[in-house]
Amino acid sequence: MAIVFIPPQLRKLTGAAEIEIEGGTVREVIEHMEQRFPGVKERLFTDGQLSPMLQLSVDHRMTRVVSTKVLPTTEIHFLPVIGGG
Amino acid sequence: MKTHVTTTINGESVEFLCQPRQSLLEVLRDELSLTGCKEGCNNGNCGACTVMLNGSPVDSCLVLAVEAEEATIETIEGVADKGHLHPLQQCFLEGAALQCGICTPGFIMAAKALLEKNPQPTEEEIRFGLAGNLCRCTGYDKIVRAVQAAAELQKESVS
Amino acid sequence: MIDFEYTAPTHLDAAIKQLAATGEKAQVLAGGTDIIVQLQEGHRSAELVVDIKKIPELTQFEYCDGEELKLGAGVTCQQIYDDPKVAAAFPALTDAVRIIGGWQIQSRASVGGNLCNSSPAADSIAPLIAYNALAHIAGPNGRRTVPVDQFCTAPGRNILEDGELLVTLTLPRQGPFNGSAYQRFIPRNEMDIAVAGAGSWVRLDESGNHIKDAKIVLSAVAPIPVIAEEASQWLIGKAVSEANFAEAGELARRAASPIDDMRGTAEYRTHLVGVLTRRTLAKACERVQQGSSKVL
Amino acid sequence: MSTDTTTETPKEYKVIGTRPIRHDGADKVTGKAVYTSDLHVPNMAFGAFIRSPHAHARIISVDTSDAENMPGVLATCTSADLPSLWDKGDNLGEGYVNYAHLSGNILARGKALYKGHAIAAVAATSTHLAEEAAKRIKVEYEPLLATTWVVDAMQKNAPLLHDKLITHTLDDEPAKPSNIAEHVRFEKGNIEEGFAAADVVIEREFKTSTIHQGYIESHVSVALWNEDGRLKIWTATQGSFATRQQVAAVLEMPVSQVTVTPCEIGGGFGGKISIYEQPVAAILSRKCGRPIKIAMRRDEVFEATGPTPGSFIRVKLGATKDGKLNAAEAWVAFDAGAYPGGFIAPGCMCALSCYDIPHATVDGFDVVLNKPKTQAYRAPGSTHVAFAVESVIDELATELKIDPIDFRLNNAAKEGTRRVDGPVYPRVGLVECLQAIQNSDHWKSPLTGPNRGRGVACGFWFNAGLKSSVAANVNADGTVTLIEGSTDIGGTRTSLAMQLAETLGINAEDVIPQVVDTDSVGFTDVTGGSRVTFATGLATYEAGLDIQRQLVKQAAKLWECDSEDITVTDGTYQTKDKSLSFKELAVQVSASNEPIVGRGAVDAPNASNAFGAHIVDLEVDPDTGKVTILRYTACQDAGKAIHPSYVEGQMQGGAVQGIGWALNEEYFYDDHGHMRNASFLDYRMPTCYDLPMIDTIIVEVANPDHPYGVRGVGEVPIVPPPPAIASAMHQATGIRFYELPMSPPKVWKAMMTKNTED
Repeated sequence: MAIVFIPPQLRKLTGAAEIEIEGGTVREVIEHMEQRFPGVKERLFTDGQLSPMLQLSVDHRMTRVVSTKVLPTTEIHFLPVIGGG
Repeated sequence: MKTHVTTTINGESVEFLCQPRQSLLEVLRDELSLTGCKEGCNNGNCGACTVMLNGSPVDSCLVLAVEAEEATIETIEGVADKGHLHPLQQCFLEGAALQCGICTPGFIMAAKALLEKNPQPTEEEIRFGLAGNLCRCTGYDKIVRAVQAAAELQKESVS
Repeated sequence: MIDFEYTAPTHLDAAIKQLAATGEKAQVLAGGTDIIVQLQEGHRSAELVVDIKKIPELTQFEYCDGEELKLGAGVTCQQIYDDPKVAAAFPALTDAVRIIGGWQIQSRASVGGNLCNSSPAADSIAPLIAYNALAHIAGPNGRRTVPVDQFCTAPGRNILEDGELLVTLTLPRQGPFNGSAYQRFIPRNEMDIAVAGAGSWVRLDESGNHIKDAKIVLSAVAPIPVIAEEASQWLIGKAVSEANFAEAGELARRAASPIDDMRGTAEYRTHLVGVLTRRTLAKACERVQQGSSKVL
Repeated sequence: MSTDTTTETPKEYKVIGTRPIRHDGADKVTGKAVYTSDLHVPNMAFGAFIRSPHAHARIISVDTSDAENMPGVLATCTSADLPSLWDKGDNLGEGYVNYAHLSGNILARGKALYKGHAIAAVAATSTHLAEEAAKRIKVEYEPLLATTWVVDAMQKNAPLLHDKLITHTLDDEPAKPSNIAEHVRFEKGNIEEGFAAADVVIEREFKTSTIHQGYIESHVSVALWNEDGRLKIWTATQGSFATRQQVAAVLEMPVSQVTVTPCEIGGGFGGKISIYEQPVAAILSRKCGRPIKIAMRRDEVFEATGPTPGSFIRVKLGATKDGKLNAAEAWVAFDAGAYPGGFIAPGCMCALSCYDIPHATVDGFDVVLNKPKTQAYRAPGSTHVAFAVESVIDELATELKIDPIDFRLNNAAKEGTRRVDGPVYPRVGLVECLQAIQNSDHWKSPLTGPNRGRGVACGFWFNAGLKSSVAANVNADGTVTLIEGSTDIGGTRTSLAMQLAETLGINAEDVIPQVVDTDSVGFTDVTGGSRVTFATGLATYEAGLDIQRQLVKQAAKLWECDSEDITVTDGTYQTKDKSLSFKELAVQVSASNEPIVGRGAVDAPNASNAFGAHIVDLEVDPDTGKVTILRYTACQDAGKAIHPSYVEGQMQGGAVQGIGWALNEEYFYDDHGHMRNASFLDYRMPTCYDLPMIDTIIVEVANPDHPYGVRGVGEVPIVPPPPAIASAMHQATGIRFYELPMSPPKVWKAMMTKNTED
C-alpha cells in the first residue's frame, strides 16, 4: 500500500489527486494503478521502464528505481527529471 | 612562407619560424609549448593570454608573432623562480583566488605588472588595473584580496 | 585569417614605397588592437602588413611645457598617460587614453591608430579635435597636413589615400586658462565601446568665472566624430554655471544623429550627449579653476 | 568579509572546515595545468566548422568538393556522416536527452534552425587552413521565417521549427504539431479558494533575455579514432561519462569503444555537459586517420553552444493582511532554443520553492524557436522564476508594509513544508539564512544618500545526488591516492580529498586526488547539480570506511590479534597494548601485507535542498540609468562547508554571475534573428572594476543524508541577485522593473517615463 500523488495532467484518468494503492514496490503500485485506471502506465512508462523524462519521489527522496520498496505510509510522486548546471 | 624570429622569452634566447598571420599567442602555445598562456577570446577582451612584451602587459592574441623580433617576453612560465612561487602565486593559492584556473595565468601576469608599477595599490587601483582580465568563476573578490596580500607580502620582504 | 606578408621598415620612405606599391591591399600595423581583430574576423583583408613601430618619426613623443605636443602615430596610450606633463596639459586626451580597453590594450594601442581606424566611437578623436590637433600625413606624392576634424569621412573610412601614412599628430599649445575633459558612457566601467562620448575644451577669463571660448566634440553619435558647433558658440561669454552647462548640453544634442544598435538606442544616445556635455564642461572648468592645466 | 554561522552544535573535525591549499593549485598558478587546448597529440590535425548565416533555412545542398581539393585539407564531414537516429532518448542523470535532436544540433539535418548552426566541418593540417577550407564549403539555403521570442513562437501562426513536434504532456497530447515541446503542470490545494481568502493579490509579467554561461575556456576536443575501432576523446567537459554516453549514442557505437579523458576544464556552469564538436572531430579522425583537434572560436561559443533560456513569466500571489501567503499562480514559458529541453521542469519546480503556500498552480511550457539549443546554467530555470516570484513577494511586502525579511520568514519553507510539485522538505536552512542576513552587519547598517536602494531576495536549488565512484589506493608511505571521475571545475579535488582525510584521520595533503579517464574509474555522473562535494563526497567517505575495514584486518594479522580487538579513533588504530597512526600502520602493512584499495560507489539519495538569501545596496545614476553595486552580502546554507574558502568562492562567483544577468548580460538579437553581440566585448560580463567585494555568510544546517552534513553550494548563489537588485532599484528609483537585464537604456527610459507621469 502506498499513497500516490497523481500528477495534475493524469487526473482525467484517475479522478482523484491522491490515491491509496496496493503494492510492495513502486512497480507493483503502478501495475495496480493501471488495473484501476487503464492508460496510466503508458503515460509513465516507455518500453517497460520508467519514462526517461520522469523520476520518482518515494518518501521525498528522488530516485528512478522502480523496484524501490514502499510501505503503507509511503508517498509516491511522479516528477520530471531535472538537471543542474 | 615563414619568417625567422629571434626573441628573448623568460630570459632565454629563443628562435622560431612563423607565418606572419600567426599571433604571438599561437606561437607561444603551439610552436614553443608555452601553454600557460591561455586563449579565451582571441580578440583582446578577456586577458587570459596576457604576457609581458618589452615590460608592458599585452594580450598576446593581439600581437603578431613576427613583431616579437628582438623583443623581451615574459610568460607565466617565467614567474616562479626556480622552485619558488612568486608572492602573487603564493597568495592566489592561499587565498583560493582561483576556481577553474583558466584565467589565472593572465591575472597573475597583469597583477605582476601592476605591482611592479604600483607596489601599494588601493583596491580601486587593483580593480582598474585588472579590468582587462575576465574571470567568470570567482566574482573577483578573492583575486583582489590575493593581490592585496601579495602587495603586503612584498612590502614586508622589502622592509 | 588569410596569410599576408609582413614588413617592419625602419625608414618612412621605405614604408611609403611599400604601401604605395601594394595599394589598398596593404594595411598599417601600429598597436594592432583593431587591425589584427579585423583581419582575423575578415572585416579587412591584407596582402601586406606594414609595421610602423620601427620608424623613428612615428614613435616620437615630444613635449615641453607650453610647446605643442608631438605625437608619433605609433605612440601608445600608456606612454601618454604615464607622462604627467602631458596629462596636465592635455587632460582630455589622457582621460580618453586611460579608458581605451584595459591595460593590455593601452600598452599597444596608439592614438594614431585610433584615428586611422576611424571608428565613430573612437575615444581619442574627440579630444584631438577639441585641441585642434593636426594630422601630418606622408605619401608617395609628398606630405600634407590636415586638421583632425577633417580626417574621418565615414565609419572606418578616412582621407588617407592608398600609399599614405599618418606620421605624427601635433596638438598646438593651448594657451592660458584652458581646461578640458573627455567622458564616455559605457554600461560597464571598463572594457567597453562608447555608447556616446563627449570631449569639452574651454578657455575661461582671468577671473575664472566666464567662458571665453569653447569647443565640444561628440563621439559615437554620428558616422564620424562631430563638433557641437552651436553649443560651443553659445557658451562664449557665458558664466561658468551648471545651468549653462546643461543648456549647452541641450544644444549639443542637436549635433547628434545616432543610430539604434546593440550598444544603445538613438534616443538614449542623444540624451547621453546632453549629460556628457554637461559633465565634461563642468570637469573642464573645474580643471581650469584648480589650475591643473595652467599651461602658459 | 566572511562570516560563518553554525546553527547546531558543531562536530569536531580535524580537516573539514580548514583551508588547505588545493592539490592542483601549483599547476594552475604556474601555467602547467593541462587544459584540452594545451594538448598536442602526435600527428594532430585541426578541424573547423561552417555554420548557418541564417536563423532559419532549408538546406538545399552542401558541396564540399572545393574545400576537399585544397592542399592540406584531409577530410570533410556533414550530417550525412552521422547515423540517422530515431527519437531515442536517455536520461543522462542530468535531465533527458533526445539523441536525434542532439545529433541534429551537432550537424544540421535538412534545416538550419539558428544562426551559427553547424552545417559541415573540415579537417586540415592547420587551424588557419581548416578555417579557410570551411569557407569554401558551398551551402545553398532557402531562408525561412524565423522567431526568437518565446511568446511569438507559441502562436498558432508561428513558423514551425519541427514538422512533427507534438507537445509532450502527461495529459492528452494535441493532434497538431507546434513549437510547444512540453507542457508541465503542478497543483497544490485549491487555487480559487486560496485567492478568494487573500486580502492582497498582485499579478505581474516578467521577461528575461538569453544569457550565456560565459566560461572563459572555449569548447575544445581532440578525437582519435583508431584503426581498431576504438575512439579516444580528450575534452573540456563537466562529465566524462556523460560525454562518452552521448558520443557513443550519436555515433551508434558501444560505450566501451569510447574512452573519454577529461582534461582540466576552464569553467562550465552547466554549459559543458552537452556535446558539440566531439563526434565531428571523431568522424574527421576516422576519415583521415589522424587525431583531430577542434576548438571553437568565442563567437561560435556564443552563437552555437547552449545558453540559458529567455523567458516570459506571469506570477500572481495572494496574501492575507497579516502577511501570510495564501495562493500562488505561475505561468512560465521558457525558450528551449532550436530543440526541446529548455529546463522548464526545474524552473516550475523552483518557482515557489522558498515558500509554504497552501494553494498553488504552476504551468510551464518548453518552446522551440530559432536560437541555439539551451543548456543548463547554474540552477537552471531557478533564476528566471526567482526574478518573477521574489519581485512580487517584494511588492506584497511593500503593499502590506511588512519588512521584506520578516515577510519571507513568515512564509519560509521549512522541514515538513509540502512543495507545489508534491514532495515534503526534510531539514532545510532557509529560515536560518534569513535570520542570518537579518542579523548581519550589512542589514543593520543604514543605507543613506539619494538614488540608493537596498534589496533582498531568496534563492533555491535542489541538490542532485546521482552516481559517483571512487577508488582509493593506500601508498607505501602512508599517503592515499584518490582516483575519481568527477571533473574538477572549482576545487573539488580538495573538497573530496579533505573528506577522505577526515574519514581516515590523516592530513588533506596526504591524500593525492586524481581525476582519471572513463576506463580508469567507475561510472560517475556529471560535475553539476551541486553534487560533487555531496555525492562523490559520499563515495569518498565509503572508500575511506572500506580502507579502514581492510586496515583493521591487516593490523590484526600484523599484531596477531582479532580484528574485534582493534579500535579506530581519529585515525589511530589501537589494541590494549599497541597503537599506530594510520600512516604508521599503512607503511607497515604496505611492506608486508596485501595492498589496500578502498572502494566507494554510490547512487546518492538526492533529498537535499539548498537555500540562500542575499542583500544588495546600489546606486542608480539618475542621468544615465547606470547602476553601481555598492555593497553585497550573500548568505547560504552549505550544510557543512568542507573548505570554506571554496564555498565562499562559489557564493561570490555565483552572485556576480547573477549581478551580470541582472544588469547587462543579454543576447541582443536583430530582426533577422542574428545575435549582434557575440563577443566578450559586447556581451558585457562584469569585470572586477564593476564590483565591490562580495561578503559571505555561511550557514550550516547539516544535511541528514551526508555523514558530514554537506549540501551542494554551487548553484543557489546565482538565483537571488536579479530580484534583490530589482527590489533595490525600486527603492532607489520608485520604479518596478519587470525585465532583465536592467540595462542602462531601459532603466533610463523607465525613469524618463516616470518623470513625465509624475
